[in-house]
Amino acid sequence: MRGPTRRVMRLMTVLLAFVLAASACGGGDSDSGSGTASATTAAPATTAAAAPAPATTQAQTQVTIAAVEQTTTTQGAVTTTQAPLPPPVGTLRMVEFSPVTSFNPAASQSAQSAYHYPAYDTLTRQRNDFSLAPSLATSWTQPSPNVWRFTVRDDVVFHDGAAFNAQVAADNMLYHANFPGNPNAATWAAFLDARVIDDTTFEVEFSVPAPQFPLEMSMVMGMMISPNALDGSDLTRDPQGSGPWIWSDADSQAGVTEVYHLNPNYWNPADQGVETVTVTAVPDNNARLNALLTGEADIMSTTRDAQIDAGVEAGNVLISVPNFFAYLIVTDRAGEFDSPLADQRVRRAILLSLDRDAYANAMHFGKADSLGGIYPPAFSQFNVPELDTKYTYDPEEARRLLAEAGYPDGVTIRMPIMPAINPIVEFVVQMLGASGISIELIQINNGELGPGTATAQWGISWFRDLLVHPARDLGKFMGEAGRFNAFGLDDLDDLEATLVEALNAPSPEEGYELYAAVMEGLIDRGAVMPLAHGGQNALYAPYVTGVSLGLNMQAPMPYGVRIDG
Amino acid sequence: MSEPLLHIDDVTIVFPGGRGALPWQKLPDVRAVQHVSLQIDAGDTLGLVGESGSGKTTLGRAVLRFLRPESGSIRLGDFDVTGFGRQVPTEYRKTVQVVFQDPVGSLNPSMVVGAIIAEPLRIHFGMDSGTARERAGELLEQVGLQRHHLDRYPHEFSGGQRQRIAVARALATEPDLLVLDEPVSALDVSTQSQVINLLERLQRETGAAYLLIAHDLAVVRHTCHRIAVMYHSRIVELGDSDDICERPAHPYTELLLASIPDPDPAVQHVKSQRRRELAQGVAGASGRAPTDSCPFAERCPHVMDVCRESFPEPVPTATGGTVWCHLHTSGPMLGGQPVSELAAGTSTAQVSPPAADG
Amino acid sequence: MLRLLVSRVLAAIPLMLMVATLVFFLAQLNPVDPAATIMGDDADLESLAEKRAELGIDRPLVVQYWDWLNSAVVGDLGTNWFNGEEITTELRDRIPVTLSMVFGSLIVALGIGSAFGVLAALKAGRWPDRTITVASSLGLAVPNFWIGLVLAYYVGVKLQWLPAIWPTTRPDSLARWIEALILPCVALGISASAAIARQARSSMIGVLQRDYVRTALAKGLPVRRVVSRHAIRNAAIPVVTLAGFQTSALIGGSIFVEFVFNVPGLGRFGVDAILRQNMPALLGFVMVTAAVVVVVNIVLDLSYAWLNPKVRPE
Amino acid sequence: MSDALAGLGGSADAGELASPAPMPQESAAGATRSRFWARLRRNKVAMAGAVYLVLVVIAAIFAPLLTSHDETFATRFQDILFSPGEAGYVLGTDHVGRDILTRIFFGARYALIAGAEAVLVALVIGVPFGLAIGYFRGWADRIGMRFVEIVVAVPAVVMAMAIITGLGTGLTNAMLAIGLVFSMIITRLVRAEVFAAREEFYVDGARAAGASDRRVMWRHILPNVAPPLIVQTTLLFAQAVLAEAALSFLGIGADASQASWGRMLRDAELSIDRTIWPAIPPGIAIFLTVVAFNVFGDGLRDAFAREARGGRVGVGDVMPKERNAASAPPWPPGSDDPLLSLRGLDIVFPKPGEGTDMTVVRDVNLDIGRGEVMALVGESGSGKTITGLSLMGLVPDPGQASAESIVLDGRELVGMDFNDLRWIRGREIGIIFQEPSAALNPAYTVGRQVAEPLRVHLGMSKREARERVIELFTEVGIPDPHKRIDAFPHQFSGGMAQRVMIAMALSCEPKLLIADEPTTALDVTVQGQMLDLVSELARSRGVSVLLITHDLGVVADLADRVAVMYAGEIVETGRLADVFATPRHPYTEGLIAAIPRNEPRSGDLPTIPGVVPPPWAWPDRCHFADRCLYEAIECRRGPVELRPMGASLTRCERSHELELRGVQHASVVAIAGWEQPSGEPGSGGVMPGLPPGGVMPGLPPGEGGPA
Repeated sequence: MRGPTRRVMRLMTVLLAFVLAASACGGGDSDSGSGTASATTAAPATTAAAAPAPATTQAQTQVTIAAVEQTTTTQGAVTTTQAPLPPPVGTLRMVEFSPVTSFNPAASQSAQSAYHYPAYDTLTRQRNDFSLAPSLATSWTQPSPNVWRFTVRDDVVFHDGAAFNAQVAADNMLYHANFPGNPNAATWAAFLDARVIDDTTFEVEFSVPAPQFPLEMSMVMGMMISPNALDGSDLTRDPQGSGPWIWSDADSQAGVTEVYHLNPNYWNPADQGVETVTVTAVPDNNARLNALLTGEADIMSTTRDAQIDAGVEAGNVLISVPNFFAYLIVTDRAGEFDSPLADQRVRRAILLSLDRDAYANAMHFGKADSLGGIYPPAFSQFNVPELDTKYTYDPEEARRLLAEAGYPDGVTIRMPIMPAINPIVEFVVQMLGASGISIELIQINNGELGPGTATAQWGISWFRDLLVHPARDLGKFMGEAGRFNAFGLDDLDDLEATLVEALNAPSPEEGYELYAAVMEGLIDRGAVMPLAHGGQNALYAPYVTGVSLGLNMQAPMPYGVRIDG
Repeated sequence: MSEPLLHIDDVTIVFPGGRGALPWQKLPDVRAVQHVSLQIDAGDTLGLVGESGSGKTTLGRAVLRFLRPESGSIRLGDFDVTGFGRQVPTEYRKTVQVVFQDPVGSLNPSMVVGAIIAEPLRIHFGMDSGTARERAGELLEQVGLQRHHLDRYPHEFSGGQRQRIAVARALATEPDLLVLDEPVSALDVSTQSQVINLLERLQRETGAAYLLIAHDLAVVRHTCHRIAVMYHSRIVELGDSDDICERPAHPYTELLLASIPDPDPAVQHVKSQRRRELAQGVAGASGRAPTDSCPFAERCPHVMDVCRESFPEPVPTATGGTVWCHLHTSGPMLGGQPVSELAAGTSTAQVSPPAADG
Repeated sequence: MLRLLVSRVLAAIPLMLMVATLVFFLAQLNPVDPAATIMGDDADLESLAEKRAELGIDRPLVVQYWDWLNSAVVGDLGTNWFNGEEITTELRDRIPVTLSMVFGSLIVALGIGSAFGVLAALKAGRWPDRTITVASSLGLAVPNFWIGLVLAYYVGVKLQWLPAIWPTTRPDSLARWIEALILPCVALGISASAAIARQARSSMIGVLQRDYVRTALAKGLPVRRVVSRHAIRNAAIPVVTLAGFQTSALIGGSIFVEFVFNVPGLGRFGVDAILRQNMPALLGFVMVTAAVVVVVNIVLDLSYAWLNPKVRPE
Repeated sequence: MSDALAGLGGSADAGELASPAPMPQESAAGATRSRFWARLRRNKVAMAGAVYLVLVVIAAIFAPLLTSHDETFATRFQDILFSPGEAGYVLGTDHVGRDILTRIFFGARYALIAGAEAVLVALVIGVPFGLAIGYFRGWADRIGMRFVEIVVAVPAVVMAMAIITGLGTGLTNAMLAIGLVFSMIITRLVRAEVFAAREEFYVDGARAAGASDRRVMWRHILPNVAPPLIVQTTLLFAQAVLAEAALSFLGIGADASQASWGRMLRDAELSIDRTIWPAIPPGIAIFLTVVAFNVFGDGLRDAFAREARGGRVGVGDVMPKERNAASAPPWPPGSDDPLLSLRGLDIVFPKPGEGTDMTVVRDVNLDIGRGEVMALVGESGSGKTITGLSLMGLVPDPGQASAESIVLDGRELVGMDFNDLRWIRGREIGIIFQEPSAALNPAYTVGRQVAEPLRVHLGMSKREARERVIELFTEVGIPDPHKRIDAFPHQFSGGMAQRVMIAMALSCEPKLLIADEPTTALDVTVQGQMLDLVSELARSRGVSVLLITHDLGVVADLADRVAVMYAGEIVETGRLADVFATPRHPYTEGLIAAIPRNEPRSGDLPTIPGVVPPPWAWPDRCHFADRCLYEAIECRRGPVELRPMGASLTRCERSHELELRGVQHASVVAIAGWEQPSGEPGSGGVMPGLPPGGVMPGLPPGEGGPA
């Protein structure tokens, strides 16, 4: 969906470059070293894993998904006993990549959450270190592997005046889970029921363990909608939450700018650093950066890897989190579509033909990591260091494997390409071509990659995922329910069993071993071939404080952000 | 009397008025030609004279079947011209040809002369290109040009030469009737007579009848056997050319004659006197032709009430022609005599023979 | 005159509907599934089907079209599939932006273009003419967004003289609105001005050869007056015609410029709609563009009448 | 060929001078084409464009031979982004290590293919469509244009995108879409041209010749629509290249296997922050190609256009010329104190197609007495109109006039610059042109136009001027002047418009009135009124008149004295009565005889054989000799001087021995009621010495004339 827009933006960018060169007065802004201009520059998240992060920086260098089993109960409300709060001042202007498609959290991809955060409260909230903090839920426990129990606040009132309680929360769970066409269906795939225990307590039950659930409750899936709106009201253009700011229909313009004004009855005034929040869609990358550079915006989300240096040099601050995982997925391991793919040696040859360093270099300007595992080091819980280096680029070996598999002259395999991922796929084609694997491209439209992969329109494709938890991230490749087990294969069933076992593992250590085995299996058998782990970057003006960016969020959260220095 | 070659009977030609500024607004129709009847005998030349806008060219185009009369009939030999459908029979195209006024615009600038002349030959006689070229060369020579001119483009010729080419093209089909629409009016004086002489010679050679449309009565007189004078959609006088030019029966004809400038200063002096007496009102046929009055009434020095009430019936003149004028049917009752007799009676201006110069 | 206007406007409605019809069926050829686009790559197939049903695109085309038409004739253009806003509301917000940008750039184009075109004609064959002719050839070869990028970067970001981007909060004053419009209008207008300059030059050359210019000179008028009074007004007629064609081109070009300056106008809206097969938005967009083209043509007719008394209704 | 004189504007005199006339030598058809190419070749900018395009074509054809690298595959994708020259890559490599130079060469291929596809589609659809609706008009046109309107009501980019999304992406589909959009432009262009062509007589001629509709369309109309079509096609090619780049960039054009320039730009964007270099070669290639097509198209347009040159407010003053006492001809005083005295006027124009000059007016002397009507008579191409214009300093560019002197009422005009002359024009000298309706500005009311000189020259207020205009209108016989003053020129008939012109010319009470063919465009019955008006007003105000005409009848009506011009020279001048009664030059005799008069005739009409030769074919001796019936050996010796003969001056070597015939008073006066003058009737206009038949075919000079 963003493909065409992105094409236009890229056109702009290249032409800009062309014009810059032509006008021959570029000078100082082209290629000074990174990170030297600003004292507050953050190291890129993915490479900073090895280095200790400066305490003062906003950029997160250490990811600990501790909340999964921490079941924090000890931490009270975020409201603390500090000095009296300064009153909210001014307007926080954020520029976003794309406009909001729906204000209904149940109908929204988490990529759009920037538009939802001001108006909605989530059950949990991510801290700067990605650990979970209470929000509407004050605590959560896991009475059994398949059940999560939440205790919720009793002092929260929705914008429409309705009160929040456990019943409302449980109804919200049902609403989200049963919402037709919910793009976050993966979260709710194993959902069974939500039960109210008492006024402030409710339980959610799943058919399989859902360790990532509290984390997901910090995203759009965890946004609480007013009980008055759960009866099927159309929330597409009418957010009904309890958040720190109230959306203003009058001041907003669909597709352009959404405006939120201070919620005077908010339960946690500490979150309200500004009087007004605006989120403006600026699809063009350069324009978005220009907005920040010319003071039209305070926070720029979705900063391209390439723009980081320019933004930071101009005195802005970078915040970056690990965000996505790019890989090749081979669904046709039985060779139904492309017969060579049935041979594991061919799949291995493909894996060995992927030069991840070149890929990160060309596609991400070195600002992505090229390690070979599924979870980057930032996800310390799931990172498997051995996998990171197990299969390195080796075209000779790839050729040898091909010859061994009976393809001494190389193979031809069909792979989809759509406008939004054109250059990436092309680069993959170049890499594979060097080992004698030629690719016949299937031209598809933007938006068809996911459905096409799920319906076995091709046997191998490039893909990109947001990483949350192995339960969610790996499950789709295998088993009958696996969405991307498009050809209905059973060769990974043993891994699926291991994954379930891992979820039920008595100790984290045992779980880790099991997860590692699943990942190793996926890579060894040529089902998943890692390419890169990239980060989500945002820039903000130096006078802005309190900015934080969570996992799987494209935009920083507005809570506690102040613009008065 | 043998059957005439061209038979125009009570023809009225109307141009639809087109759309007004508002979609539902329709402008009134323009009546370009009203109730015109004419005949041309084979090998004869009829001159159709009138000022611009009088409808003479429109009538010529109707004969060529470029447009279709509202009413009336045109017959040419065996052809019922007004009865043709959308497609005009090729055979008719062969029978009637045309030479236009504009020597610049009437020849296709992108075709060489040879191709222009050969086109009708190939269409009507199915000649192959060699034969057609041979015949085109003959035709060129016939009109006083040379064979090597076949490969030139029209713009390389002078106006008079281009009219010769146009004539050659027209004669290629060996037509029975040639419509000459102001064939010399765009030419220089010295060239005009060349073309006229040529046309006359060719008529003697081919026996084609001419319908000569012109505004210059003097030219027409010298070329035609008979003359029809048109004024604002109507024929007002018809007769043998010398008779019309010497004893005009219609006031407009007389005005036309008086308006022909004469290079003899003495003659011209007299003529301009006469012209001043005759000229009345605002010159120029403008506005829409009236349907039920004499269109010349506005300018006529002898206008009577009846002239504004009806268009007159035809009256035979003393010289054997026909005139459409109320002066001959009511009022002074000229009864077919020249209108100048009336002028002589009413005007104090005594026309005296011009004094010899010097 | 008023009746003329009313009738022209009424005559435009069938045209707009026909444009919408054409585009509706043309856009059906687009294989993109809007549901998939809305839901993203993670959505499962059932969700997609549900979404399709919700959007009503599982129904036969003719039914979809008929429904749309029925609502459209009463002024309801439906709801944007991608953000739930009423199309009419979105158009209402965006039309003024695009119109002011298109007309602003028309003014730029006509101003610069006519001035240089007239100058070139007056100096025909000499160096100013040659310079202007070549420059206009270059101008036609440079897409408007190149100019937009340069302006945004140098004038907007580097020099900070004018906004490099449309205000992220709604422009609250006319001054801010105009300020924000300047760079987009210049970017959009410059390439149009090249076309205008060429037309102005050739029609000016034509007019200068007309008899009435010679008459004006013969009257003893100064050249300046001959040019400004007698030549320019008549030379303006084909220029105005071209400006009419340019309007449609400018709306097209505004798409790119809107991206560069993040202008919340119709162009972006339209391209987005067409690429994502956002049918209600697309149809609304083409209706509006058709209407703008029609309005421009009416304005043109009025200016013809002013420039050329011959076409004035009596 | 007429471009050099195009500035002369609408005057028939000048137009004729410029237009037809036989070519001097050999294959004229070839000459036309070679003139087209010559014009094109002279256009340096266009030729530069053409040369560049040829290079592009060569690059496209020989792309595989020009480079050893592969179009789509990188040699080493790990070591990407080589700088130009590095590692043997002349233009460096792109983000996946592909050789940029190779891709530029191959890109030329795609640019040309894409352009050709789009333009071809546009032509294949647009030309027949435009021809059909333009030719058949009526319903076909209304429906067709409605469809075009519908399509163009949507911006082209959007329409193209809609079509592409429907057809699917890819270069061919994208170009098909662009071609469809372009076809609307072609349709409109062809239709308009066909509309214009349909009005041409040659189309009627072809129909009369029996050509079928199809033949008329394809054979007659299309070739004449071709020049604008070719120009438009070239420009559309440029647009197509640009569109290809844009669409490929948007990812809906060329696909991954095609190294088009647009795609290269798109690829370059990926590495833009590391190096902008990969964007530059394709950017420049696109830019240059588009510019090349544009300038070449402009060049074609200029070369096709006959009126390519001129166009500035191009009028020249008369430059001073050395007085050549020796060659100054004797001059009988028209009066002792002439109002205007012109000596030694030469006017030179560049010869069409060549750099050399040709003289169109040579050594003209004129005296115009006070209150006198002087007629300047001659056929098309004689130079009479331009002589008149030179008196006001209005010689159209690129003509150059020079004279020894032009004295108007004691004031020397030669050497005055444009602005000094401005006070003469309109104030001292008024002028009436041939086509009154063309000479009036259609955009302003007649009152405003007539008032203009009053306000400029006499400084009248708006109100005063208006009142004066009403007076003037009354004087020139415009009925209802109070109302008509606010009317526009198109609301006037030709005669009325000429009255307006007369009012304008006389508004500032000039001393001299130049009447340039004042009646030619008018109906016969109106001509007389106009002549009366001019002479009446001139005499009542004591204004001198220079009457420029080809019509001896008009001269006879008005003039006191007459000068006959032929081929740029005055061949005879004298008092009207003398010249007409006893012409001293064979050309004068021929002209008089050739005038059709209302007299009975016998035999062929008298003619002057041949045609007026074009200026570049004027010989260095008697200009008329080739057409002259009395031509003798002495006529070929050299230039002939204007010399006295009888009461006139004549430029004829044999005038002393010739008995030339003038106007025959003895002829019958044809208006009944006039007394028959004495004399031999019917001796009419047969010119003595004419061979029977009277016609000599008009031969192009150089063929008919002596070598």
